[in-house]
Amino acid sequence: MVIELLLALGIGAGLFGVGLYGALSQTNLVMIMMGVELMLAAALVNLVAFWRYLHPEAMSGQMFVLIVMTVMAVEMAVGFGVAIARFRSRGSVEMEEARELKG
Amino acid sequence: MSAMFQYLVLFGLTVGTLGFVLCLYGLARSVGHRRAEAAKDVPATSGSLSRDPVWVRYHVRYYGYALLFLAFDMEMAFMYPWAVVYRQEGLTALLDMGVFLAILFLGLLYGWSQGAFRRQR
Amino acid sequence: MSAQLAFLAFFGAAALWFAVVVFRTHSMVRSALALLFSQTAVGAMFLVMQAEFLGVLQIMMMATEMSVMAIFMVMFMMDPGGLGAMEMTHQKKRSLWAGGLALIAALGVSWLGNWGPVATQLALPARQTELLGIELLGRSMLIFESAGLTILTAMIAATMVAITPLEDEPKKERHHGH
Amino acid sequence: MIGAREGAFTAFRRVLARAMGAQPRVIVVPGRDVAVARGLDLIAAGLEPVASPRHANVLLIVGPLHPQLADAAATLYAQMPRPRAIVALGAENLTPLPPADVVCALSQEGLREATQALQERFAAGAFSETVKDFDAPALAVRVEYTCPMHPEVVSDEPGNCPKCGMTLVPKEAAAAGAHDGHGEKREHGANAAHAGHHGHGHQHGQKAHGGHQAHSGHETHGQASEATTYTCPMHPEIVRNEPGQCPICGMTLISSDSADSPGGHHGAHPEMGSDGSTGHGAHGKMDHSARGKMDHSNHGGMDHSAHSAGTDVPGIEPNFMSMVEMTKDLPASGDGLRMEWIDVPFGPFHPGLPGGLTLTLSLDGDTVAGAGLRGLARAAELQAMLPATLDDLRGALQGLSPHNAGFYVALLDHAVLAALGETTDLTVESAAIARLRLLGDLRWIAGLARLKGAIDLAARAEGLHRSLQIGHGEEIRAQLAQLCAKLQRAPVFRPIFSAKGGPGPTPAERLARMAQDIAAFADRAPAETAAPAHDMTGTGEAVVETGRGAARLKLTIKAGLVTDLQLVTPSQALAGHIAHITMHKELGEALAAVCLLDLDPWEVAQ
Amino acid sequence: MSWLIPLIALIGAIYLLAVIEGWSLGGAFSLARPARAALAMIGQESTKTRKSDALFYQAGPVLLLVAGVLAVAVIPLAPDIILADMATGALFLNAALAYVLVALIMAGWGPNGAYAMIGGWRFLGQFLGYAMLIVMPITAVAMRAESLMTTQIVTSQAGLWNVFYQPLGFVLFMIAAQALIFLPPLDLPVAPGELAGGVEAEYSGPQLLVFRLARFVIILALAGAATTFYFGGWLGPVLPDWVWSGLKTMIIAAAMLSVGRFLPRLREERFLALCWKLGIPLSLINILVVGVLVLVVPV
Repeated sequence: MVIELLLALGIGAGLFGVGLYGALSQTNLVMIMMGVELMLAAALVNLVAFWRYLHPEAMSGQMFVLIVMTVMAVEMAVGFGVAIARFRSRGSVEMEEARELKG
Repeated sequence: MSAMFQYLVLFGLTVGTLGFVLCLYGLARSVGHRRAEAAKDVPATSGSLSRDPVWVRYHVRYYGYALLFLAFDMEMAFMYPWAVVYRQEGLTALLDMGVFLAILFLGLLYGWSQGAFRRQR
Repeated sequence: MSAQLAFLAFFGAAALWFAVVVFRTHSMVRSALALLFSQTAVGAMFLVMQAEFLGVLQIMMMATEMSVMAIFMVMFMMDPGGLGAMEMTHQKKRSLWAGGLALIAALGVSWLGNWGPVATQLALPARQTELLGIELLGRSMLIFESAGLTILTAMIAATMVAITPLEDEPKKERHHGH
Repeated sequence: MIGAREGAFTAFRRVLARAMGAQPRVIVVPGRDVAVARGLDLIAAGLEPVASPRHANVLLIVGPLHPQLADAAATLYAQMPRPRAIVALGAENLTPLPPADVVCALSQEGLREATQALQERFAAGAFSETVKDFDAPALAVRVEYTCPMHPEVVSDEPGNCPKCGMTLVPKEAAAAGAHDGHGEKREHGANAAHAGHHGHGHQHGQKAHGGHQAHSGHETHGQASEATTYTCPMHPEIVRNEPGQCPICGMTLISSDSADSPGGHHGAHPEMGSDGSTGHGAHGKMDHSARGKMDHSNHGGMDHSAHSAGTDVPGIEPNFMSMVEMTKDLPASGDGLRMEWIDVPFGPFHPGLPGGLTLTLSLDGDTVAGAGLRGLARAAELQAMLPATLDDLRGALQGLSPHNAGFYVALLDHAVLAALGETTDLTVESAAIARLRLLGDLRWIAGLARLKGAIDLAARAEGLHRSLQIGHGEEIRAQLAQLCAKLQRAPVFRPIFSAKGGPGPTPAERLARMAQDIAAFADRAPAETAAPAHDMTGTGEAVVETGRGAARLKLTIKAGLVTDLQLVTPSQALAGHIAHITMHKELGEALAAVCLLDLDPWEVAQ
Repeated sequence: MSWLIPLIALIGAIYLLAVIEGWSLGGAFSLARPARAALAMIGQESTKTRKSDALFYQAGPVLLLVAGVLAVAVIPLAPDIILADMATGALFLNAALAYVLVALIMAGWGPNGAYAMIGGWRFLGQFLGYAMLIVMPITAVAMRAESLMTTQIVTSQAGLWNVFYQPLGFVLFMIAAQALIFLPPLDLPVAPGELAGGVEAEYSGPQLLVFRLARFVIILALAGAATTFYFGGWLGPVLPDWVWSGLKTMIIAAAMLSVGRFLPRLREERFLALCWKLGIPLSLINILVVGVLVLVVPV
C-alpha cells in the first residue's frame, strides 16, 4: 500500500518539477501560468494521496483540495485579466518586455 | 458493483470506443487510399481557393464572459456536495449557500455593471 | 491491489507525459490541450485513489478551464499555430536545473520520509460526497465562505484590469472620428 | 465515371457504390437560390443538398456555367472527395471541369431523370481501376522563394537574397496566369504563407485602405506581367485594364499610380480610422519575416532593426523577438487589442449567400474589419451587341440573370413603347410586375431563412415560389398573405425582418410592399410588345420597381435597331454599400446584412 | 451481460434517431436511409488539409464519440440496466460532456481552415453561455434526490416528476442541452448557412461518419439525461420499465432534433447575454425555489 503513496508522491514531484521548469523558462505570461497550473496540479496530487493513504477519515483533506482548485481558477482569472490589460497597453505579454518596462 | 469496477467499465468503454473507431477506419482504409490531387488539400472556402493560413492570433470577443466564467465556475465544486446533504442540513444549508451565492453574484453584478457581459469591440 | 498500482502508474505517466508536451510543442493550442489532458490524467489518478467526487470534478473543471486557457493562448502568443517552430524560452539551462533540483528534493522528502502505516479503510464514494457536504457546512464553513470571497475578489480584479468600462469606450472616436 | 475512386469492383465496393448512388449528396453550382429560381426542387427529386464540398459526392450545375464561375467550380470539384460525379442541367461547356457524368434538361423532370441516371452511374462506375487526377490551371501552385526580410525579392529558385544575403524561404503562390485579370488574387498568392507564417495584418491594412489601388501600388513583387490598372476614385471595386468611365458613377477612371495617394484611400474608405497609417504593409512584413528567421540561425545585424528597444536590455537572449515590435503597427480593434486579421472568402458558392456572389471578409476574430464584393455582371457584353434588333436584345436580357430577367424584359418592352410614344394598359402590367416582385421576395425570404437555419421557413417560401412560378396564383394567395403576415409579426423572426438602416428598402418596407403585391398580382407574364417597324426612331426610358429598388432602362432606337442602351439595376448601387454595412459586425450579422440587401450577383460588377 | 443490453439499446436508438432526422430533413420516412448514408461515407475518400494539425483533426470526432459513450454509460434504462451506476453519476455526465467542447476545439483548430476555426472558437463562446445552465439545474435535481446517483434521482421522482416539481430548471436544462450538442437554433459552430459546416466543414468520409455518429450518441445522452432528471426515468404504469425510459428518451430526442427547423439561429452575442443576464439569475431562483420546496413540501 505504501508503494502507491510513494508512487503518487513521485508523480506529484515530477509534475512539480516540470511545472517549475516551465514557469522559469517560458517567456510568455500565458505559458508561465501553465507552469504554475502544473505546480498546483502537483499539489493536488499530493493532497489527494495524503488524504487517501494517511487520513481518509478526515474530509478536511478533500476540502483542502477544493480550495487549491479554487486557487487555480482564481489565479487563471486574474492572470488572464492582467494579460489582457498588458496586451492592450503594450501589445505584448512577453516577460522580457516587462523587464524592459522596469528599466 | 464496486466503485472500482465501475471505473473499469468506463475505462473499458473508452478503449472499446477507440477500438470501434479504429476498426471503422480500417474498413474505410481497405476501400482505398486518399488520392493526392491539386487543391484537394486546400481548406474548403465555398469555391474560392484561399491559400492564406488562418492560424493567427484570433480575437475572441467574449473574453469578458470567459474571465468571469473562470472564477464563477468554481462555485459548482462546492454546490454538488452541498446539494447532496441539503435535506439533512435544512435551513443552515440554505442560508449558508445563500450567503455564498450572494457573494458570487455580487461579482457578476460588478462585471455586468462594468460591461463584461457584452461583445468586446 | 496491484491493479490500483498499475492504473496509478499508467495515469501518472500520462500526466507527466502531457505535462512535458506542454512545453515541448510549438503549437499553442496543442500546448493548452496537453495541459488539459495532463489535468484529466490527474483526475483519473484521483479516481484510482478512490476520491470519486474530486476525480470527476477535476476531470470536468479542468476540461472547461483549460479550454478557456487555449483561447487566451491563441490571443497572446506570437505564433499560435506553431508552424514557424520558433523558440519561446529563455534561461533554459537554469530552469532545467531548477526543475530538476525541485524534483529531486521533492522525491527525497517524499520517499525518505517515514509515512507510518497506510490507511486501508475508507468511506464509499456516495458517503464521501455526503461527508464532504457535512464538512462544508460544518467545520469548514468559514473556509468555504472565504473561498467565495476569494472568488469575488478575483472576479472584481479581473474585470477591473481587463474590461474597458462602458462609459469611456473609445469605439466611436477610434473608428468614426475621421 | 471520371471522378471514380481507384480500385476494382469487389462485392463490398459494389454495396458501397449502390449506397452512394441511392442518396446523392449534392452541392449546387451556382447555388440553391438559382435552383429555386429555375423551379427545381432538389429534395423532392431525392437529392440531399449539403453545405460543404467535403460532404458532397455530386456537383450539380444548374443552368449554363458562367465563365467567371468555371474556376471556382473546378475548385469545388477538386475539393470533393472521390468518388464524385458531375450533373449538368442545361449546361454545355464545363471547361475546366471534366465532361459531366449526367446531362439532363433544366427542369424538375430533368432533375428526376438525373437522379435516376446518377444511381446507375455510381453503381457502375464509382470505382475504377484506372483513375486520372483532376487538374485545372486555376488549381496550380507555384513555389517561389522569397527573402523573409525583403518580401519584394521573389525568385523561382532557392538561393540567397541579393540585398541581405539571407537564405530565401519557399512559399506557395497561385500559378501565373491562373487568375488573369485579378490583381487581388495574384497578390494573395504572392503574400500567402510567408513560409507558413501569418503575414496578415499587413495585407489587410493595405487592402482596407484602398482595395485594388493599394495592391497594384504594391506590385513591386517582380510581377512584370501586371499592367497599369484604372480605377474609380469613388468606387475602388471598379478596376479596369483600360481608361474609361466608372459604370457606377460615370467618373473618369484614374490610373492606379495616381490613385495611390493616402488621401484617395481615405476618401474611398472613410470607415478606416486614422490610426492605421498607410505604412502597415511594410512594417507587418518586416516583423513577420524577422520572426520567421529566428529559427534559421542566420540573423546577424538585421535583428536590431526589428527590435531595437529589446537589445539594449541586459539579460535578454540574443535571438529574442519582440512581440511589441510585431504588434505595434497592426490596426487596433475597438477594445484596443491588436490581433491579426484573416481574409476569408464567402462565396461564390456559399450556402448562405446568393450563388455566384463572392464576398471576401477581412475578419478580426469573428468581426468584420473590411469587405469586398465580386459579382458576375457582364454589362459590357450588352453594350458590345449594339446595334441590335429587339429580339436579339430580348434574348440577351433573358440570359443576363436567372433571378431578374423578367424585370429586364418588362423594362425593355416598356422602354420600347415609350420610345414609340405608345401607352400600355398599366393595371395589367403592374399586376404582372407584382408577380415578378413576389417571386423575388420569396427567394429573398428563402435565402435569409437558409442563412439563418430556419429550414421550415425556407422550404415554405420555396414551395410557394414553385407554385407561383407554375401559375397557381389564385390558390396560394391566402398562403402568401399568411406567410407575409407571419414574418411581420412572429417574434422569432423580428430580429431579422425589423433591421433598420442600410441602403435600399428596409425589410419592413419590403414586407409591406409584399403585402400589397399579394393583393394585386396576377398570374400573367408581362405582355410582349411587337417589334417596331423598320423606320421607327425614338428614345424611351422605363422604370420598374423591383423588390430592392428601381431598375431603369434607357434606349435609343434608330431604324428599328437599338443603338444605345443603358440599364441601371438596383444591385449596382447597393453593392457599393457592402463595406459600410458589414463593418464591425459579427460574422453572422454581417452575412445577414448582405443577404438582406438581396443582391443579384448577375448585376454586381466582377 | 447486464452491460450488453444498454449497448444494444444504444445502437438501436441511434439508428432510430438517424431515421427520424432523415425524416424531418428529407421529408420521406426511410428505414434504409441512415444505413445507406453510413455506407456511402465509408466508401468515400477521407480528406486532409495541408499544414494542418493532423492529430487534432483525427482526434476531434473520436473524442466526441468517447465523450458521448461515457455520458450514456451513467444513464439508467431500468434500475438494473445501466453501464456504470456511479455515486457521482450526474456530475460524471457533466464531466464527460465537457469534452464535447474539447473535441470541437480540436476539430475546429485541426484542419487550419477558416470556417472550421471560426466555428471552433464560436463553440467555446457558446459553451461559456450554456455551461452554468446545465450545472445549476442538475444541482437542483440533486438537492431533491439527496444524491448524485442517476438511479436515485429517478426514484426520488416517484411522487412527482421533476418536470412539474421544477419546470424552470427543466426549461433551462433543455436550452443548455440544445446548445451543448449544437442543434439548431443554437448550431453556431456548424451553422450550415453561415460557415458552410463550420467545424464539420473539412471532414469527409469515415471521419464525418464518426462525427455524425458521435452527435447522435450525445443527443441520446442528453435526452436520456432529461428523462432521468425530469421525466422520472423508467417510472410509468403497465409497460416494462425499460420501455418507459426508452420511449421518453426517444420522444425528447426527436423533439430536440426537430425544434430547430422552425427557429432562426440565435446570434452568439445574444445567446451569451441571455444566458448570463437572464439564465444564471433564473437558475439561482430555481435552486432557491427547490430549496424551499424540499424543506417545506415532503414529496
